[in-house]
Amino acid sequence: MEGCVFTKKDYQSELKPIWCPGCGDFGVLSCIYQALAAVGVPPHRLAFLSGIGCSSRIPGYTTAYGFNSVHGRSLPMAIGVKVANPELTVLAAGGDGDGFSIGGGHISHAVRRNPDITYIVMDNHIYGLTKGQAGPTTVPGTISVTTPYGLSETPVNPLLQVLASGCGFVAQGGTHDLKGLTKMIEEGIRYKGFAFIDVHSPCVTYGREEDQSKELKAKSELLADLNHDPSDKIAAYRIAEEYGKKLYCGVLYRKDGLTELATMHKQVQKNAKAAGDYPRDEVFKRNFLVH
Amino acid sequence: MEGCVFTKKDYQSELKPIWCPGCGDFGVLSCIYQALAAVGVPPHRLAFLSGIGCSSRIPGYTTAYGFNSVHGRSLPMAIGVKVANPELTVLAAGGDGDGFSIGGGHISHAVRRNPDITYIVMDNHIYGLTKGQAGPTTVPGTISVTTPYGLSETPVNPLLQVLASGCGFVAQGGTHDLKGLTKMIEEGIRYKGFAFIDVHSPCVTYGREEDQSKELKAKSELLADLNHDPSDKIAAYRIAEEYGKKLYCGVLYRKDGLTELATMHKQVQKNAKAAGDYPRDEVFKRNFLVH
Amino acid sequence: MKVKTLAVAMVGSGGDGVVTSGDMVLNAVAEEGLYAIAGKSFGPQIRGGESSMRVRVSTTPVDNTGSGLDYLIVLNWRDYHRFSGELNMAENGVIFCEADPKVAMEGVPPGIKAKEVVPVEFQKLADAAGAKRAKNVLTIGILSALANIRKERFLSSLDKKFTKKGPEVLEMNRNAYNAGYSLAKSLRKETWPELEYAPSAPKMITDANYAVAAAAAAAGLQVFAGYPITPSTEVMQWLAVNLPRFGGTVVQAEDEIAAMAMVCGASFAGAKAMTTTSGPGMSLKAELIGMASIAELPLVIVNVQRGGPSTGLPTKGEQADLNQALYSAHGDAPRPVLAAYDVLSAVRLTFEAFNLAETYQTPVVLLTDAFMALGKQVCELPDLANKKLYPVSYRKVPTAEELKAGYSRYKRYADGISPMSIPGTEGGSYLASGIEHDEVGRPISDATLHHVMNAKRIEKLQPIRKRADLVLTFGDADAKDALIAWGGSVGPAREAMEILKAQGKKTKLLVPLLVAPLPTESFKAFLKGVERLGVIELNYQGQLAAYLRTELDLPKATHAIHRSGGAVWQPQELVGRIKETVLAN
Amino acid sequence: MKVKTLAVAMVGSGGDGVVTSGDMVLNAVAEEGLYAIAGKSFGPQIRGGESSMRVRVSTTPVDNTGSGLDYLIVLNWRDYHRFSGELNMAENGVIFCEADPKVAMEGVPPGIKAKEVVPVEFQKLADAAGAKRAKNVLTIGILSALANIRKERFLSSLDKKFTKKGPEVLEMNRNAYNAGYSLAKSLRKETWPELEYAPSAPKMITDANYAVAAAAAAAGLQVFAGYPITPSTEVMQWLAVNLPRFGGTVVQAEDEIAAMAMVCGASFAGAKAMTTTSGPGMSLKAELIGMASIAELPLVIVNVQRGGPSTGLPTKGEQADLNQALYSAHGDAPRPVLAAYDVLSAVRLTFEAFNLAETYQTPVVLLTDAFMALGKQVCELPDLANKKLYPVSYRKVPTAEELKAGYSRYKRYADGISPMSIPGTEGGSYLASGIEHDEVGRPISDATLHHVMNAKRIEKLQPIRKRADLVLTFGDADAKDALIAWGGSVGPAREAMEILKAQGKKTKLLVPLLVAPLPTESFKAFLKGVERLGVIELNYQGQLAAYLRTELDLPKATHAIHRSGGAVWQPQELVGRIKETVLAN
Ligand SMILES: Cc1ncc(C[n+]2csc(CCOP(=O)(O)OP(=O)(O)O)c2C)c(N)n1
Ligand SMILES: Cc1ncc(C[n+]2csc(CCOP(=O)(O)OP(=O)(O)O)c2C)c(N)n1
Ligand code: SF4
Ligand code: SF4
Ligand SMILES: [Mg+2]
Ligand SMILES: [Mg+2]
Repeated sequence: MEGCVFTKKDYQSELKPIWCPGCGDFGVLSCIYQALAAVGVPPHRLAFLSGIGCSSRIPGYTTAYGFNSVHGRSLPMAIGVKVANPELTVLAAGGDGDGFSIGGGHISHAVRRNPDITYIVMDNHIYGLTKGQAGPTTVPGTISVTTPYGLSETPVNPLLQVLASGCGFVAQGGTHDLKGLTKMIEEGIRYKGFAFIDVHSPCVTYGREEDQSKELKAKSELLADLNHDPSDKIAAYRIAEEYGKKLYCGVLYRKDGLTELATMHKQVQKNAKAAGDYPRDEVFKRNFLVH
Repeated sequence: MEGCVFTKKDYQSELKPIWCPGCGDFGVLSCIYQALAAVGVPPHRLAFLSGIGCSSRIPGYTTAYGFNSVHGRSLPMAIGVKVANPELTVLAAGGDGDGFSIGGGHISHAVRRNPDITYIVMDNHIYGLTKGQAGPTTVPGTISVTTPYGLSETPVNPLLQVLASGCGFVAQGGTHDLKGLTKMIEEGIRYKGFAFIDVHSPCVTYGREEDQSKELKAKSELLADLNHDPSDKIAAYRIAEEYGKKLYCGVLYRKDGLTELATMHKQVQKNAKAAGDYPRDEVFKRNFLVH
Repeated sequence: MKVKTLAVAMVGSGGDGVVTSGDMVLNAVAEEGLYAIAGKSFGPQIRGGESSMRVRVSTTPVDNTGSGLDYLIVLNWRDYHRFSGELNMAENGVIFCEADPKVAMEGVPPGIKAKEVVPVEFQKLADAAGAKRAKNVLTIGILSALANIRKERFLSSLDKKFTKKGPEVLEMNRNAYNAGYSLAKSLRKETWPELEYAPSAPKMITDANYAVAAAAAAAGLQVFAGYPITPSTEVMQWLAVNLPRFGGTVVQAEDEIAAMAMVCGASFAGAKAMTTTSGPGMSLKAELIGMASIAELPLVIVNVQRGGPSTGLPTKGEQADLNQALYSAHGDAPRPVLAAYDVLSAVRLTFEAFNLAETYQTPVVLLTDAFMALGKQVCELPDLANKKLYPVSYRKVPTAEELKAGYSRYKRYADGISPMSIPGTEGGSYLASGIEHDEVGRPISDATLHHVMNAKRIEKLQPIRKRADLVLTFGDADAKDALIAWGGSVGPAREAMEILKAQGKKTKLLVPLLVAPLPTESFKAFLKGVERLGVIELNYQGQLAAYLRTELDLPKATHAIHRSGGAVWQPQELVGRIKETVLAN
Repeated sequence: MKVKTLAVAMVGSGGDGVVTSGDMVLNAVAEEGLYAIAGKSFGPQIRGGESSMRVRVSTTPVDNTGSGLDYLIVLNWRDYHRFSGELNMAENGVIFCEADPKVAMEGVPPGIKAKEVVPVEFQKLADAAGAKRAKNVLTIGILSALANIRKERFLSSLDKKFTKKGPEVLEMNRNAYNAGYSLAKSLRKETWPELEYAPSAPKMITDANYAVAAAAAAAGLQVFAGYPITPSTEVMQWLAVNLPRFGGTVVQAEDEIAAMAMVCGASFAGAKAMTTTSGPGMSLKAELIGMASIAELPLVIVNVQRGGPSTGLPTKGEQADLNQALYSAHGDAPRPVLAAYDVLSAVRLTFEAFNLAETYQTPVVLLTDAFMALGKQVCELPDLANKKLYPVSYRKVPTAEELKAGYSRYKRYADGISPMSIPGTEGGSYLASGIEHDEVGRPISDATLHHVMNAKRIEKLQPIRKRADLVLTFGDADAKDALIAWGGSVGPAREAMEILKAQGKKTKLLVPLLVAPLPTESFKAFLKGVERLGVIELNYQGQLAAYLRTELDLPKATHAIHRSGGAVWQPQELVGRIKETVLAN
């Protein structure tokens, strides 16, 4: 199967998405199909982990080994998979609530370990599945079922957060530009290490007018057009600071050559074996028998 | 009692700290006493929340209303207190493990709400209480009981993390300069909003040689001496990027006038009352009786 | 045929307005002073998709959706299938269904169980009445005629609802209603059931989520923190709008752990505090519930139970979180557990939860479920001003003398309740912690002292067992065949008991509103002379039955009557189960 | 007086080398081929501070630290007080204590319970022997003479330990040892106990944490994820060093939830996976334990129980997490629970935990406690090569035919076990989730199907009840007075039974290594003819006793014998409790 050519259809499961008609996540799903096909990942060698949310339903719509786990835990789930089998291509995905609210504590630790995982957040600035509560990236002032007098807390800035964690691949896209998004996801999958992509994926049911595709298109600018140098971290911070105001699409920051988790683990195994190698059955004898 | 003059002794409880002789946390405790005295906080109007760790024992050594809660939850605990009684002066404190590992998910959300709380992390780059495991800020390569072949993960950068969350007061200090630290804590307490202070507080028992006071002193530089402008966020990012390499002491970033949580809540109450005010006993009649 | 209670349902697609129709029916019923209970079901889609609504109307208070439907309106057969399990017909049930196969998507399924199936071209009729887009109002007309709910009531509702949309819209809706009404009147047969009632004072409409939220506000809730989770989110949503009116504050936390920590902090700071969640969030809160136990923090945790384990069945009810309510968290950390079975019990128990929490300085768990949380009830307005029915308690704080004498937060008094000083109080500072501590609050690790402090915390809760008023009993006190049911199983169980009575089988029923600490004396009194017992609940394992055995000697012939959740018990289903078990020889 | 078992202890300050002494004694004992068990206690300080160590030596395997001490060495009376509860003397116990009040900090406390108190100037004696800094070795000399453990053994140990430090250091330590030895020989009386034994093959020394870690490695553990927490951290620490040798991986997670999620992910990916923690971490894992249950993930969770609730008593053992092990997590999510009582049972049960997990595709909880985790045992080396004693199982994966026929992850087979396809397998892709699902893995919300899937998951575990080999029984099979004990209570209970037997009271004892699902048939067989029963455990509420009632009819005269943890049971203490309850009339 290696060397085969895959098409979108190879990644499409028989489950029909139950997203609202027009939901941005349809677009993200299709970009993921395309990106996987472009990279040529055999579906059975793909593990796709998510949390809970509308967006987190996404693994079920693919032919991957999917896991729609619990709210907020897609990243440690994905790391567990990758640790157990570094040969698998591993994707993690979910919503802004899943990723930056309940799951927010896992991001910087995923980054620290740098597993070769691509993490796609479908950032719709709202809790979709639970029907429209303000979320961590909701714009201040928004009136929602939990902020009836207008949201007062300032939003989380996912780009800044992930950049500040030291991530080697940080990108921003949106469903207004599926081609660009596909490329970005493809690049993320190919990137050796932890790749983060924040995708503005509109919630047509609970989202604000300003966050819908049409508006996204209007305010979007391509980083490529701005001659942004993705190796310039301070420039990346500057761009990231604009999150939610401007929509700069593309790779904000990229640094290659960071040690991957699997490499770290292989090195540890090498060191350990060098320090002493013996059969499993002798473990008590070697370690605990007095002599 | 308002208008009274307080001294260090007013904040000192009868519990004798059980930290190892020489532990940096003694210094932090003493700076906190001094800073409280300088601000003139009446001890019974002070709530002091922590998680679990050597450092988290600190509330017990003060005459505050203290709460040594569970691992990683000092911030939401502190927010609960502040929400219930905005009149109290609220401190939160704990270790690097408590704050950036298990509690890491709470920081950006504390910042979003901007409660008037001062959060002091005693960053010793190790898990002290559990006897020397590598923690989130441990330097790569460190050999510890859980990293016998050397730590491979890159550390969390607390300063960057908190800056990236949008915090209006970010400072760094160390126990090598108690005077500077006292001032910083005092400034943090006086700051209206969420103030974060990362304190390099050496663990004399499990810490590296390089993280002890003497070494801290050697590599420390005062931001004041460098003419750093704390209102310049990009400059703050630059300095924060040096965390763990250089030790720039002082306030990295300060922005005043951010809306405090208590103000947000007061506004909501005002809006709600304006939308309709009636006695509690009528709540069912007003809301659910058909008419 | 005149009846006192009657169940109707409607099933259709997103555009069919099924839910709106249900709400209009409920509203009319409440205005007529009747009682009712309603349930809704949806497909997995967030928006659109199939839905069904079910309303049971009654001249007396009603707390369960009953067994079979008297009338069912099927706007669309394809959607019917998803809910067929929930839409079984009464023996004499009549189905009105869309006759036009293009609109109905499919034909009448073969073998459908109903006394009569009446195909009607709803859409064409609506069109004919000049009410193309008011098919749902036409169906309301049908239901109103079938059930015999006064026409005037609906017409005035339509007035209220549509006047502001202009005379044309109003006219269209009135026409649709009338068309449906006339049609049904012309079709209905003598043998079909219709309500016999006299209008009375209007009732309230609410569900257990709003009931809990409003009761909490009334009971003095000051700080609420929560995280959205189906089916509990409406509690937070209602409070977000309303609690600030009373000077309270709602914080949407970043997760359930943070919400629980905020509530702990708020309680420590002196506030009446509450968090609400469902199973997954409840699991996350376990560690801090244990902390609240050892730190003796008064606070209320509401679990709106959904189907489990894990994400399970988020929109359906189950009673499978009892074990968790009783036993989650490590260590010896028992806590009072209350279980509501309908809207009014939820109101009462919310007050009780705060009172127990404040009086005994303990976390209290209140259990409701998705069915009562998402399904509305039409019932009597609770008289909150009556402080005998709805008392409000506050925690004990140290007196000035106690403070002067040197304050010990965990001092042992005979009743185990130590005054709790509130931050801000001079002379009352102390260290709270999750660490075992002495009376002052100092950390300790001594085994003997640990036992003494465990005893303090656990024995202080024992007097709660005496709350005989938190145990309800129904039926013939001297029956030898008895039932115990809790939570959402209570309504169906009570009705099953009545059906059995009508069949000449005498039983009685006990309902523990207070599940822990178990009011053992009340149970013993009830079980005296009982020879056969059925314990009824909606979970796979029979969790209450197992728990009761830990505290009581149950009759030899005790039958655990239980099945997984996802659908409510139907009284007739229970009658069958009771006959097969308790009443079998 | 010649004896077969003997307990010694030492208490002192940080600088006194109490712990090193204990280790040296243990080492010598193990080399002599004797058996032993040791416990340590520390003050709350991380470094320095007071400490005590306690060693019980025996000619036959020993799994509890016994009742009273035969010999106690007090280097410092002030430190003694902190541990006085743990350092009670045997009836004939002898205390050697520092005579110099400056060194001892205080004088001999009045009313101390010992047959004799022998004041000795340890420090001065050491000084005199030219071994100022080897006071602890001097005390070893004393113990060795008192207990009658061969001098040669210690001297050769000193050689091994100090040769590399140069002849002077070695000489100093030999002198210290000899000085202590001679002193004790000269003081000892005929009536004082001394061991009678013949040296035999050396034994191993380990504790339950290392036992679990090493057994897991041997049982095929591939991915370990954990978060440090006392008293479990040593499992992770040992594995961090050793698991990579066998190609496995250890990840230190950011918290216990992440650790649990990693283990779930690893299991999904096909690896044998484990996490270890203590109570607070266990509470945090509840949600994901439920997910592992519904997603049918094979994995092992070890809870090294400490005193609770909440942070509780982090360094002390308790058996108060049983309810949590059985019932945490929302929904119907039962899981096998195993309980070890000593090092060797921990080894065996670690293998069993993996085997049950893999065979039944379920999370499995293994309970140990702080006492066995932090206290060392000298015991027989387990023969891992014997695959009958230590079998290794693997999960069922789909066959090529099954994959070809169209793979359904949750297909229902008669035994409820569906083949689990491993990512990377062509044709075996599926969606795992915490959502209720059909046989294929598709999300569903139908009540009937939910019940069917609950049944699949819960009934598949029932055959485990038949594992009679996971129930141990001791004592007279026909005794009418019986005991049940679990976990850390087993050793003391067994010894209590023996003491009672010596006093002419016939009892028997059942030990459930498998606590859930309960091996009811084995219990019933054991309980046949039993008239009086005592259920022994170390928690405030009597958690096992309550749980047993949910599954069994216990004798009318059943006594729950329990108290909070923090200190182990002493067999004599249990004898007293058993006499007051089970054996009282
Ligand atoms: C532990 C837990 N808490 C809460 C929930 C309820 N819940 C499900 S999805 C969700 C948030 C959805 O928002 P997001 O992650 O942004 O995804 P979206 O639906 O917007 O794609 C919440 C709060 C849950 N399932 N589990
Ligand atoms: C839920 C939970 N997990 C783990 C622990 C164990 N634990 C206690 S303190 C600590 C970390 C201590 O490190 P840090 O927060 O840096 O504080 P320090 O002791 O270094 O001051 C850990 C892992 C715990 N008490 N609770
Ligand atoms: S609710 Fe929003 S996010 Fe969810 S499916 Fe609908 S449009 Fe998409
Ligand atoms: S272990 Fe380290 S952090 Fe803890 S008290 Fe000792 S020196 Fe301080
Ligand atoms: Mg979202
Ligand atoms: Mg630390």
